Formats: sequence, structure tokens, C-alpha cells
Amino acid sequence: MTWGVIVFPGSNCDRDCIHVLRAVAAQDVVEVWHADRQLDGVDALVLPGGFSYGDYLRSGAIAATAAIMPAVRAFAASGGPVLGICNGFQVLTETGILPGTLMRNAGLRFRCMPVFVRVESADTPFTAALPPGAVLRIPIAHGDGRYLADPSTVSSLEADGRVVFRYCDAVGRTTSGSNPNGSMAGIAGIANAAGNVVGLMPHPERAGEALLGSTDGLRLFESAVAWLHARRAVLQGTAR
Amino acid sequence: MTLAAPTDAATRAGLSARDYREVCARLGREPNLIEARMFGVMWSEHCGYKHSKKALRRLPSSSPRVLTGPGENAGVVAIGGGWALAFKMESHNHPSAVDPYNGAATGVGGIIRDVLAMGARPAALLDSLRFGPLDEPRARRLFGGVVAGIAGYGNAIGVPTVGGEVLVESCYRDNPLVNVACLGLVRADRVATSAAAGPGNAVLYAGARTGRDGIGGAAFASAELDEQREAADRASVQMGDPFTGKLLIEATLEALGTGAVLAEIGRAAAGLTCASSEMAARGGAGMHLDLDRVPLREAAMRPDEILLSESQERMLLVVRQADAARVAAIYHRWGLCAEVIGTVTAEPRLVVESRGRAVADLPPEALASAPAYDPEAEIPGEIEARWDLDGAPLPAVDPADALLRLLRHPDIASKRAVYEQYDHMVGLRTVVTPGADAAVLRVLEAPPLGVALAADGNARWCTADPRRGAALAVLEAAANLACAGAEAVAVTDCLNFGNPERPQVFWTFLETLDGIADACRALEVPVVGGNVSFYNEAEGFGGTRAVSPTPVVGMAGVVEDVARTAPPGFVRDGDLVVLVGEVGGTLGASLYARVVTGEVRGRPADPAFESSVRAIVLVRDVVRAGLVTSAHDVSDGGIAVALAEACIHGGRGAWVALPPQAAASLGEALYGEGPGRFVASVAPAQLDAFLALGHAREVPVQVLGTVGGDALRIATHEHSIPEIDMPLDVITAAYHSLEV
Amino acid sequence: MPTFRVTIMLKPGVLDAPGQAVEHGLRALAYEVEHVRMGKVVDLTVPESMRPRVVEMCERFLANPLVETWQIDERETAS
Amino acid sequence: MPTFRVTIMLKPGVLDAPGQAVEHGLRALAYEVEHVRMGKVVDLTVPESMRPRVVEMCERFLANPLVETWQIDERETAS
Ligand SMILES: Nc1ncnc2c1ncn2[C@@H]1O[C@H](COP(=O)(O)OP(=O)(O)O)[C@@H](O)[C@H]1O
Ligand SMILES: [Mg+2]
Repeated sequence: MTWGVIVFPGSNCDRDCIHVLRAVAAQDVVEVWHADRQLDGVDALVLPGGFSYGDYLRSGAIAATAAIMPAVRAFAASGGPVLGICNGFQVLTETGILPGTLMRNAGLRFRCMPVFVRVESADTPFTAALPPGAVLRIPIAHGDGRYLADPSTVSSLEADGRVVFRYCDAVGRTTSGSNPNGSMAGIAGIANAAGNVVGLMPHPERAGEALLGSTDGLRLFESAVAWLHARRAVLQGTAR
Repeated sequence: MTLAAPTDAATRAGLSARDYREVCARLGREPNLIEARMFGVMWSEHCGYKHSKKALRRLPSSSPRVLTGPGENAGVVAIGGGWALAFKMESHNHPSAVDPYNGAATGVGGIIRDVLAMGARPAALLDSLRFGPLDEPRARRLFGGVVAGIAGYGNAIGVPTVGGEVLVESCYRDNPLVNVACLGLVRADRVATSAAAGPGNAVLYAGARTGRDGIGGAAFASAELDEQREAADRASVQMGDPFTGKLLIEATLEALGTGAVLAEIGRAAAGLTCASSEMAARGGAGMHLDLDRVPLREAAMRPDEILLSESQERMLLVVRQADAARVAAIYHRWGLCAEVIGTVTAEPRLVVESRGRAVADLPPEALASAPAYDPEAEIPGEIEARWDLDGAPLPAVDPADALLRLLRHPDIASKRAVYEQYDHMVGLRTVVTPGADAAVLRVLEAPPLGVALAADGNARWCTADPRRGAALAVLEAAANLACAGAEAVAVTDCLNFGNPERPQVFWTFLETLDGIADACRALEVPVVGGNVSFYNEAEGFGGTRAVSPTPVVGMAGVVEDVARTAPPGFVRDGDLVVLVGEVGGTLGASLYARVVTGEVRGRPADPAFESSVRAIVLVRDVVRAGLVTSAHDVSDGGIAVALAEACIHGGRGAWVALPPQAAASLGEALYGEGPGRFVASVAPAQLDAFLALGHAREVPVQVLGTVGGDALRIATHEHSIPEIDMPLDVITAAYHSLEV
Repeated sequence: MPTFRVTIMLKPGVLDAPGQAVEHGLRALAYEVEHVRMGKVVDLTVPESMRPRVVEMCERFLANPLVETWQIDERETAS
Repeated sequence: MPTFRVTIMLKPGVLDAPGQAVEHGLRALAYEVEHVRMGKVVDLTVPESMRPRVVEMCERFLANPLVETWQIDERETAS
């Protein structure tokens, strides 16, 4: 499959995502420049972490105005898998493609460490291959990761199974101690209504190789690849 | 010719009478005000190394691996696989004292650009920090502000901060130290230079616009700091913009990739003046600059302001005229400024033009080579006085209580509260994250190759004996690397001292250099770059003291296979706890003595280079061979603290016996400090091989006990009642008590 | 050209972590404080033609309506 | 209790990276803007006794006198 990784000015995990997709997941990858207007021939899209435009004003707010974003919106609307990681998640909320917003960590500090998240929904390309309830060990590295939305939004997210990842402890329990940033309901990642767009604060690309301590993050990308192959098979089937 | 008396111009430019006469002598005329200002910053201690230049020659700076030694933006050393590392440490002490956040942040930005200027992709940062006692509000504010500044810049720019140090001593109360090292990776055949060459070539300005930032900051960094000056110097703080810094990295690496860049330099200190004169001097060429073409942030900047501005995130490049537009286009695409502001000339003159007339016309060499002094050196009386206290009896303290006090001491306590605020993983290179003896980065481009990094310095040892203290710091860095299975290949150092014009200070400086040199020779590792920071002493703030001699040693080593390193913590119950090296060490200038007497007394251990290096090499080899399951060097707090840390890191206890006859006292056996000692753990089946190897290498290796249980128990004999019997959770809590 | 000062504050209900930190910081320095809220200001100088669109700039971009409120004040025009 | 609004702006000469970024963002959304500066506001509610010390709070803690200027306005007291 061919993945597009968007490069915003100030993205700093773009090369990391490209490495994991290419060298570990054996995918084709194209860098998508923020100033481009088209997304040609990509099967899936990653909005990487970093500090786009320095995260000035609000994290992700200025990147949300980038020339490429209309194409991203269209790709998302067409059902293409989109993964927003950390700053990429913030960009997706700022564009309104995902609901809610990410506020300054409750502790006010930037936090870089491995955390555990529980897979709450298999209804996305990135979790379809993961057993619901699976506990993943994936690092976080953010200062603005406290998920916030109005209560009605959160309850509908919960009701519709759109909370995809929730912070938990090593055995999957959600405790106050397991929530690193004060996110509502311990939310670490969510999906859009169709499920094809997922945003999360943890960095799956940093958990892609045993040498770096965990391969749990790789499973998100592999899940999406399997999902894409399945979809392609179906489409070819219907085409025939 | 005239031996002019220092004019008003000279004093306004911050030139001493002596230096002003030297300027006139070199020029054969008096400089105009702008020229005088240019000399003022270039001949400041910070840029000019007037007091240190000659002494620095004492450091060994060559090895078969060295591609670029001291003198360039950063040293470059081959690491195999066709790759090389660029390595450099800088101080940002005075700016951080005045404005902890912006001072530390711009320190990070500056050192990253030095490494970038070698053509290397910045891959890791280390930060060595020194503060006054952390129970004092001002020290707390400085600590918090500096850490926030390093995080604020380093995290955003996407270079992981993988290690460092935090040490606390009262001498840093008014003089906090902020030293930052950057490591970059570059293909051995793609190393860049800052030597301007090729008459007619274009001088390209790239990056952020020039504003009135830190005018005269380089000189400011060398001026003794007191309250009045702090007020007066406010204009001198610089503000960094990591966002632009990140764009500058990507654009510059892309530009270098085209092969069109002939030379480049990344400068903030002394700005355009320093960059242009150093590039020209290093290339034996000249430069013609037109200030009207410099992209400005503010209208109506004076020529000297443009020349001395320390605005951040700027580079100066030399490219062929034919390539200028193509290279500029790369920077523009990244949203940065790029303007041709001049040309390289054959004749060694730096001619600066503004509004159509030449405002300065100077020999670059004269600017770039400040006079080298031979300051007087005289041994400070108090040093011998301290030595006389060696072996003097210490107040009796309950050993278990002492262990807790040591584990809580900021010098030893876990720095997790600091490095959790740093993105230490971005780049996917960090195989061993902060908290271990050395950080290990993989060289993604040449697996399974890796690079290990450590930074070390010890105020107590250097206060009591700068020569030994500096040597011990180098040995400790090498020991840290050995625990990661790494062979040391490069040292960069930051030398933080008081006023070098005082003979007692300069004596400690020379001793320190000799200590570093001795140890580097013993380890056969070159010093490829570094920095000197003098005048770290302050009047006011209720203190008048200079900092203790504070060398900070940054060391990089090669890891042949990143999968073969050893963790510091015990990993398996039933493994045997092994001591490499002798029990004992000394309590002279030890942290134990500091904690129980409140002062630094006695003399630190003899470096014993031969045996220490043998032990270091043995540990490196057993780690590489996978013979040990964990390895941790014995440092501050001696064997007892090393054992406690191995238990805490591994989350399991141990029961050990320390043969007391080996030491003068129980306190010395437990808390004595000395080089070339390690606490390792080994699977019983591997023990004989380990012992045999130790015997063959003439390194003492002895079994102290066994890993297991939920407490650390240290007895004097195998069967006696433990002198120390501490539950794991108690020592763990003490160790994790440090807050930022 | 007209200059507008846009003042952006968090909505009353929303946890203002930075504001709380400042509150603690001031108390640590032995100042008595009842309450602290933090916000942002954006000073905008725009061509006359943009005057009618400043509100839109706030809604669409400068503020996040989900958690922030804003206020626009015109400042005496710098000539 | 009196409430003060402290408005903190970077000194004119100081690089305003956030302001530049916001300017860029507005242009990207096709708004014409001449100039943007960003700053902070701190709304302080303090006991009457602290009124004389608000200036001091700004100097010592709220602002960074090295790079910032501030302005204090009293707001109609919220009962
Ligand atoms: N303590 C030191 N040990 C070795 N080399 C040093 C030391 N201090 C300075 N140097 C070298 O002297 C040169 C000038 O130092 P410096 O002015 O700090 O460089 P920069 O201008 O990049 O800060 C550099 O190449 C640096 O590596
Ligand atoms: Mg220097």
C-alpha cells in the first residue's frame, strides 16, 4: 500500500513515521508537502507529531490552515484511513475533522514516557486487527494532551464506540494514576463517525521495534494495511 | 606608529587599554567606532579565548578517527560504517542566570547550529546543570526555568535530550551553570567546513531576520555578573524560536545535499562579525559584505547593530554564484530568508559596506585571533588545607540513615522529574533512554552500530584537587560508556571557572587541563572540541564567590552492536552480585563526607590510570560479550549507593557482604569513592568465565552476594547481621524524591 | 489602518491550569490572591476593508469557540 | 475585591514568533493583515490590601522584564 505522511513546517516525527512504515511495515511512502493541494495515489494518510508552526496560538491551529488540508478533508470524507498522531491529532481537532480539543496537560508539564492504553474499539482501520480490550505499551511525548469536549460530545463518543484508546495501567485498569494528562474519561484517542479517521496522543511509531522497547504501536499500522487489503479485495470483487 | 591611549571609542567597545593598543598595532592605525566594536566582541573572552588559548594546547586532540579537531564549529570523529559523529559542548551560564528560560533555550539552539554547520544532522543533546542548594527559592526558580527552557526549545526542534547532569553546590548559588552538548551524525565523506574559499563566490545569509537581539551579548557573557550589570545587560538577552530553528535544520541539510554549499557556519555569539571573520580567516581569504542586503526585522538598524546582533537561527554559507539562486530557493521553500549579502575575495580583508560606503575594513585574521595571554598561576592556600584533613575522623552516622541521605541528595537522586520533561525519544534512535549510566543511540543508517553518550563533572573532587577531579570525571565518563559496551572515541569539554586574571583561579584551570589531558591520554581518546567559560563569579545576590573549578566532560563512544548493552539494574533473582575493582576507595572529598560534615574535606582518590583503564576495558568487553546481566559504575556515594541504585533500577533486592578488612573503616567500605570500580550481576553459570577473564586482565573481580528479595542487605561478613537492611520501597522512595 | 485588540479567555467552566499555576506561584511569593485567570491577546492591524471580517477571524481561527470566549476592542489607530 | 487585568506584551524590538505565525495563518485563510502581535493577559482578583502590590507582582513574577512590558487596568469589581 502507499502511505502519505504530511510534512508541516515544524513537524518532527514525520521522518520517524516514514521509517516505521517503510523499513518495518514494508509500505510505500510518499512525503506530502503542506503547501501541496493534491493527494494523489495514497491509500492511507498520517499526520505526524511535532510542533507545527511552533504550536503558536494553539497546538495544530495554524497547520489546520495549510493548503493541503482541504485535500485531507476530502480524503477523510471519501473513507480513506487517516491517522493523526500527537500534533497530528491536534491538527485534526482544530480542523473539526475530529471533535473536541487538546488542552495543556493538567500537570502543566511536557511528559515523555511509555504509557499503557486500552483498545476500546475495533471499528477503525487501525484497530480492526486488535482484540478489543488489548493493552498496548506506547510512549507519549506532549505538553498539550488533555482531551476536552463538551459532556454531550463525550457521551456520544462513548455511546458510538468512537473512543478508540483509553489510558490504563499495565493490566488494563483505568485509574487516576494511569491518566498522564488529565484527559476527560482518560481518552487517549478517538475516531470520526465513520471510523476511518483516528487521532491519538501516544506515538505508535515509537513502539515499532523491539529494540526501542515495544512493538505494540506497529500493530496499528499493520491493522490498517490488512484493512486496506481487505477493502481492495472487496472492491475488486464488486468490480468483477 | 601611534600607541594610542584607549579612546572613548575603545571603552565603549569594551576593549581594555592593552587590547586597544594591540588593535592599533595590528592595524597600523586606530579603528573607527564600528571596527572597535567588532574587535570588542571578537576579542571578548568568550569568542577570543585570550586567557585559555595557550593552555588548551595541553589537551590531546588527535586520534586516527578524528576527521576534524578543535578549531571548527564542532569536532568530527569517524565511527565506522562510513559514518562520523560531530560533537560539541557550549556553556550558556550568564544568559541563563539572567533569564533562565531564554538563556537555556538559546544555548540549545546555538550548539545545535554548531553541529549542523559540520553537515551533521543533530541527533542528541546532553545538558549539564549546576545550581545552588535547591531548598532556596532562587535556585528552585533557576532550576525550573532552565529545565523548561531546554525542554521548550529541544522538544520543539525535534532533537532528543538523552542525558545530562544536575549537581548542587553552594558555589553555584549566584552562578548557575548551563552546559549543553550536541551530537550529530554525518557521512564521513560529507563533512562540511567553515573555511571560506574561492574568490568571487557568494556569501549567503540564511535563516531568521536580524533584529536588535543581545547586542554585545558575547562580550556580556564574559563580563562578571553583578546586580547593576544585570540591570544594564537586559538588552543582551536573546530569544530563540525553535520553530525557525527546526526549519533551518531541514533547509540546511537539504541545501548541503545538493553539494552546492562550499562552506557554512552557524553563529549567534558575536553574530555576523564572528561568522564572517572566522570563515574568512579559516579560509585565508577575505569577504566583502553589504549590510543593506541583510534581512532586518527592525527598520533603521545601525551598521554596528547589524554586525553584532545575536539574533538566533541564522547561518552564513558560501556558495558558487551560479548556485546561489538554487540554494536560496531551498530556504525560501522552507519559509526562511536567504539573501546573498556579499562575496568572497582573494585579498584577506573583511570589507563591510553600508549605504554605499565602507564602514569597516579589517584583516579577518586580526579579528579572529585575539591576543593570547599567559596569566599567572598560584596554588590556592585552601587546597593543601583541605588535604590536611584527609583521613581525619568523621562523625559517626548510622550507615542506613547515611544511605537514605545520600539517595535523597540531588547529586544522586533520580533525575526523572527532569528528563520526563524532555522528549528523549524523537528520532527513533534512543535505544537506552535517560536514567542509565550512558544513553545509547542507534545509527539507523548503519546497523547495528550505535553511539553511547555521557556527561560527567564533580564539583567536590575538583574543589579539593582540580587535577585529580578532572581526571576522575573523564574516567567516570569512560566507565559510564563501558557499562553500555561502548569504546570512548571523543571528548568535548566545557571548562567553567572564575576570573582567570586571579592566579589562584588560573592555577586550578591549568591543573584541570592537565587532569583531563592525563586521563584522555590514558584512555587514548582525543578532545575534539569544547568551550571555556570564565568569570563565573558574582558580586551581590549576597555572595562574592567564584564557582569551584568545574570541568564538564562530554564523552561519546562507539557501540558495535546496540543490542548488546547492559542495564544498570539487577535483572534476575539468583544472579551473583560482582564487584569489579577494589573495595574501599576513599572518603576524601566524598559525598558522604560532604553530607556528614557539611564541607568538602580531604583529597579525592588517585586516578590510578593503569588499573582504572584495565577495569573499564574489562567491563566494556564483558558487556559486549554478554557475560554480565547488568553493569553499573561505582561513583558518588561509593559501593553502597551503587548497590542501592542497581536494586532500585532492577526493582529487586540483594544480599551482599563487603569484606571490611579491605577498607580502613565500615564507612569507607560502604561510601568510599574511587575510579575503576563497577557493580555487576552475572548468571552463576557465567561466573567462572568472568573470574578467569578478570584474572587474565589483572583486574580484581569478586563475588559480593546474590540478587533477590525485597530489601538491600549489606553485611560485613557473609554470615553477620547486616549493617544495612533497607526495604526496596524505602530506598526507592528516597531515590525518587527529587522534584523540579 | 485600524488596530484591534482581541482578548481571548477560557470559558468560565474550563479548567485554567496555567492560571492555577500562576495563582500558586504568587502565593508561594507570599502575595494574597483570590483568583487568577490567564488568557491571550492578539493585536491585529488590518486594512480598513477587513474591519467587517475581524469577528470572523476570531470565530474561525483566533479563538476556539469550544473552550474560549473573545472580546474585540478597537484601539486608537497608529498613523 | 478589586480585579486587575494585566496585559503583557513583548517589547517592540523583541522577536514575536507567535505573532508571525498567527499572521501567516490569517493570510493562509485569505485575510489581509498588516501586522500581528501576540501577548498574554492575567486577570487578578486580590484582596483590597494587595492593591498597592500588584505592580510588584508584575515585576517579580507575572512578566519577564527582560523582554516584556505590561499594563495594569482595574476592572469594575465583580461582586
Ligand atoms: N575546553 C576546550 N577544549 C577543547 N577545545 C576547546 C575548548 N574550548 C574551546 N575549544 C575549541 O576552541 C574553538 C573555539 O571555541 P568556541 O569559541 O567555544 O567555539 P564556538 O565559537 O563555536 O563557541 C572551538 O573549536 C572549540 O572546540
Ligand atoms: Mg564558545
